[in-house]
Amino acid sequence: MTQLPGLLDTEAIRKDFPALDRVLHDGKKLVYLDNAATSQKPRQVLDALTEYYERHNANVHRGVHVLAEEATALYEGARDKVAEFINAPSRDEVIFTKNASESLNLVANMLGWADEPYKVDHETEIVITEMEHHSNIVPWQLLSQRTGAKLKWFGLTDDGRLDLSNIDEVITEKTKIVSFVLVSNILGTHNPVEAIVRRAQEVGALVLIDASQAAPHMPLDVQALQADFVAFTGHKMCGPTGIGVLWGRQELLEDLPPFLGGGEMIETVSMSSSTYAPAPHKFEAGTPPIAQAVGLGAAVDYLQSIGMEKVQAHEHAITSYAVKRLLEVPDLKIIGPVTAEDRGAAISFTLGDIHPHDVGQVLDEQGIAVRVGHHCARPVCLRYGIPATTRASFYLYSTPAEVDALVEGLEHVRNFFG
Amino acid sequence: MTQLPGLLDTEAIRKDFPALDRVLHDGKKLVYLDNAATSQKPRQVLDALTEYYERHNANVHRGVHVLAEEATALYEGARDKVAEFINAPSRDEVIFTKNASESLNLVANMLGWADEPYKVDHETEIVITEMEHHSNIVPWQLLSQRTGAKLKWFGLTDDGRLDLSNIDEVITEKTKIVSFVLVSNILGTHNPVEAIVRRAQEVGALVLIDASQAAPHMPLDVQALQADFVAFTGHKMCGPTGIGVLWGRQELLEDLPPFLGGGEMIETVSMSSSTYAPAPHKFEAGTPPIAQAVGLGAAVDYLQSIGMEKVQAHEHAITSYAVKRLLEVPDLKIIGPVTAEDRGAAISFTLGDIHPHDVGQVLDEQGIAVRVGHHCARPVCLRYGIPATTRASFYLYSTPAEVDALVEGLEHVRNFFG
Amino acid sequence: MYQEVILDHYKHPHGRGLRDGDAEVHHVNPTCGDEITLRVKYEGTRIADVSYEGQGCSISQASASVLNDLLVGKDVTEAQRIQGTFLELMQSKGRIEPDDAMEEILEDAVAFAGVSKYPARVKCALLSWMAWKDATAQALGESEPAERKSA
Amino acid sequence: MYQEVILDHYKHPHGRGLRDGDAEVHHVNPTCGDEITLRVKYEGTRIADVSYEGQGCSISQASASVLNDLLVGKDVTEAQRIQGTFLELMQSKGRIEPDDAMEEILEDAVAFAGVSKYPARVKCALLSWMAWKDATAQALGESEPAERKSA
Ligand SMILES: Cc1ncc(COP(=O)(O)O)c(C=O)c1O
Ligand SMILES: Cc1ncc(COP(=O)(O)O)c(C=O)c1O
Repeated sequence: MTQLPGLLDTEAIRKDFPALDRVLHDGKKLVYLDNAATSQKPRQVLDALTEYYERHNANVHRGVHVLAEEATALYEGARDKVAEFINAPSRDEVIFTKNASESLNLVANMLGWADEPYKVDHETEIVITEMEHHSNIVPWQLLSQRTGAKLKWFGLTDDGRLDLSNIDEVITEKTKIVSFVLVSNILGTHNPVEAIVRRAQEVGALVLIDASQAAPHMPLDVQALQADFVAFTGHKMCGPTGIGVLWGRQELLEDLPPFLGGGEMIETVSMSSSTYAPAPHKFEAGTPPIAQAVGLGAAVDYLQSIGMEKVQAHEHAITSYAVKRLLEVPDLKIIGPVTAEDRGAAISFTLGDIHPHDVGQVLDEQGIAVRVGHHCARPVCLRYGIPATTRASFYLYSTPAEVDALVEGLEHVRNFFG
Repeated sequence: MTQLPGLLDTEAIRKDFPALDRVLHDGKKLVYLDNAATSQKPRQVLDALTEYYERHNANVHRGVHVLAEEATALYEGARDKVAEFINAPSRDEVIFTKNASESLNLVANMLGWADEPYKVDHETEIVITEMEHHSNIVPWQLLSQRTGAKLKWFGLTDDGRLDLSNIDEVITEKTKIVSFVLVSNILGTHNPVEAIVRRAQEVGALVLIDASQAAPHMPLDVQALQADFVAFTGHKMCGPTGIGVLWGRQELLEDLPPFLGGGEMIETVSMSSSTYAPAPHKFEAGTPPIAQAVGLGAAVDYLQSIGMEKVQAHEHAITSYAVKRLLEVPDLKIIGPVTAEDRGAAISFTLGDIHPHDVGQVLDEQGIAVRVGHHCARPVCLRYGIPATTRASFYLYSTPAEVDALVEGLEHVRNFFG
Repeated sequence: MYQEVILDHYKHPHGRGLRDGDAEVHHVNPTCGDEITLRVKYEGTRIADVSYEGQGCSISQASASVLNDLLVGKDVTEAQRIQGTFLELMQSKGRIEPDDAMEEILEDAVAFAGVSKYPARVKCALLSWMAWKDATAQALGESEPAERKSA
Repeated sequence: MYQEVILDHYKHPHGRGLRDGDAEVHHVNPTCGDEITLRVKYEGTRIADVSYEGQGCSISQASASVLNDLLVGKDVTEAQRIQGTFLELMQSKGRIEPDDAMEEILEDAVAFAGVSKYPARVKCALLSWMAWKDATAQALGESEPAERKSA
């Protein structure tokens, strides 16, 4: 078996993930390389969910009975864990949402309804990039249609990096918000935060970072990023579906208006007017995803017990190996950086004329799960003139043997359609 | 043991709910009477969650690998189950949200951004009632502040019913939307749908029904209700947290604009513009609460295996008995209807001068879980001039013995503070 | 799902290329980027030609080729019957095992039965068929307006 | 959590009723509707009176009564020390077991140690104390503006 420096003890880790034992199509063991879409869940997270529902389930806040107090302590305890995980200055800056998409929409909506100096209107501009996930494009298109603000974006270089050469024309005095992805889910590119944040600060624009593909894979320090908001999603980082996070700077969360209205987010309500609870509750209307927050807390514990530096090193090793091996496959073209430097563990590629659907399907017949399509980042496909890509994406339990299986699978695909 | 007509076999049913075995405070068995806040979950639902995560977990839609296809089939299968549960004319009318609050906010936001004839603006009116949950008040206050529309409401009679005497002045030609609760979570009142819907239809207003406290407890038929939208929440009906439902009439879902933007809700995206998928996907941005939908599907299966008529009959019997027994407690005053007719299984009351916090706490010491406070319906407390209530709420596993335990507990409270 | 017949049509598509026609449509499957441009040529109600260009996966390409084989030369009513049968098969979620009667109607197209088990691929198989239906409605609708409603 | 001492203060509150004062505040706990109107009367920096009216649970009522007992007659610096100690105890989540030194400072108020285990009730116990802090800031802030900042 291939030995690479920096690998985790995947034999031990894989025992924690029941889904990885799945056997498909008469005896083929699952090779799960669709981690950028969603990760598998360790036993520890599933146990936390079951334990919550079996023993502590109650609605949170304001309850004086034991179960309500336990549920509240568990829910708020999960917030503490997430705050620590991202090095938030205050736990009250951590808002639980349903997914990263809601987190991103939440910021767009806050700014749409905000007063000066935050207000986005027809005299202002919004900046994103051409490599955003649709969830960081459509909310801004909607905001721009509804307020008249101008939507601008950074283009891409031929090798899959952000083209920041015209940064001073893209981000201007009119810019109110710059929202960009830290690690691209389609290209794998890890973007340079500092240059963008510096320019945004120069013109007084807010910065929102979509860390959906970063939080699961590397140490994330919201203070070091110097952004104003950071969004990510639970299901890609060993957590349950149905939970996302928005971190925001406290003073902004105080100043900005609420989004969803309802129970939990209020201070006091009368028929004619209401006042709102302080953040984070101000942005958490209704019964929150209680069990899902508890599950995310358990996921964070799990990841931290391994260590995010080690997870990152492991994935870097796997990615280096995968890039090297994939480039050996004839007619295979990587869409995105062709080195493992400043890139995450999602690798998109085309394989000659063979359509990604066919690539994915034939790989599936061998038990290898990859994703095919535009990966909710269609502008990237348009930019590179391709209808779709095949994407293999790795995580802390991925092994060099799985990379080998992928490469072998691709050979089979080539023969099949050759 | 008390024998009442119409009771379910609670001995068998309670075996399905692990949390009901919980023992508190050195040996006191949990008496869970906080079902209007959230219900406990049967083993069948927990098993569906675990099975989903252990075997089928993947992101839904567009995947060509086995897990993605299984996850999609399970997620969309849950939609079929919910559609059947509420007798929806089409499965595509069932939108999954994160909770009822999001469902209600979704409608408010659709109408805020809609074109004519749906558009809510400063020349139009919104109608709610004084017994709404905050989640059906605050979204309309926000919409009214942001559009200039006038917010109006039906008041309450002294015996806890809607005062519809001035219905023709409240709902007028200017009314665009009437949103009201089917069963009140604080008063227990079951509201008369027909009169309101008839008047709304007369003036061409849309009708949104908050069925959060109805869906768990009785047969729900959205066609019979004749409303345009119906909202409810999973966690109160044996389902997981993190999932809610909005049902809406197909033509409305086609005409109305989207709310959250992102992956899954689009048809095609370019940097400058996007088109949207047909409903329900148009309203489901980002990775949906997949496991939670699967869990809700299992909850619906569970409830239907018992039969919603039977659940309703059981709760009616328990509620009749509870009303009768509670009225025997000296100084106890029921806030809401004092009969079991046209009411749900949530009973709010005051106990002399003893503050509900103290009532709840002393009951908790005996293992009895009730909720105290304004139950996210503060205008009702204001209306009846009380700071808060104690609320006992029942479900399909509640027993007459638990009612007896409550009454005994209340005697103890009276002695304690007497 | 990749029957030999399907691979054959994919590798050697029949009737590919755009030729003269009465109507042209362009259909896209937005979820995977499959595209087809398709033209129909009628002589009265008889299908004189179906020509097409497109890009996409083996299923969508092979399906267009099979369509060309099956429909060219047929009367429109007969073609609609074939289209209906193919649609039924594709929407069967793998539950229809084509019998002799169906094989008589669909010929090579029965090879797509296996595709119907894969919801993500059904749209690929139907892309050209939907385009044909649309193009036919345009072509015949213009010369015989009475038929338009049924399209 | 319902110590005998607490129940006593609840049933027989000390110093209840509104009397003459230098400043009045009205505090509400929005989550449970507990309310207090509280007045402070200073003679120099000595607390001459704390009078109050309110409605709420036994904990919030008893806590106001204990506050009256403890603070009336004290100098403001001493009172602030007591308030700080009480706050510390209430925020301890049941982790502080009051020792003799603390009991010396808090007297009857140590009975609230058990309440600190119940997050939903801590606000009740603190309601009157927060009101007092506010009223003091107003009363002394006006006559001695230099002190305002620290309030
Ligand atoms: C009548 C009513 N409407 C709306 C809600 C809000 O539901 P959720 O908290 O799940 O959003 C509730 C429950 O809290 C309710 O009882
Ligand atoms: C970069 C990026 N941003 C946002 C999202 C949206 O996350 P979710 O679908 O959980 O809302 C994803 C994943 O789908 C992503 O990869």
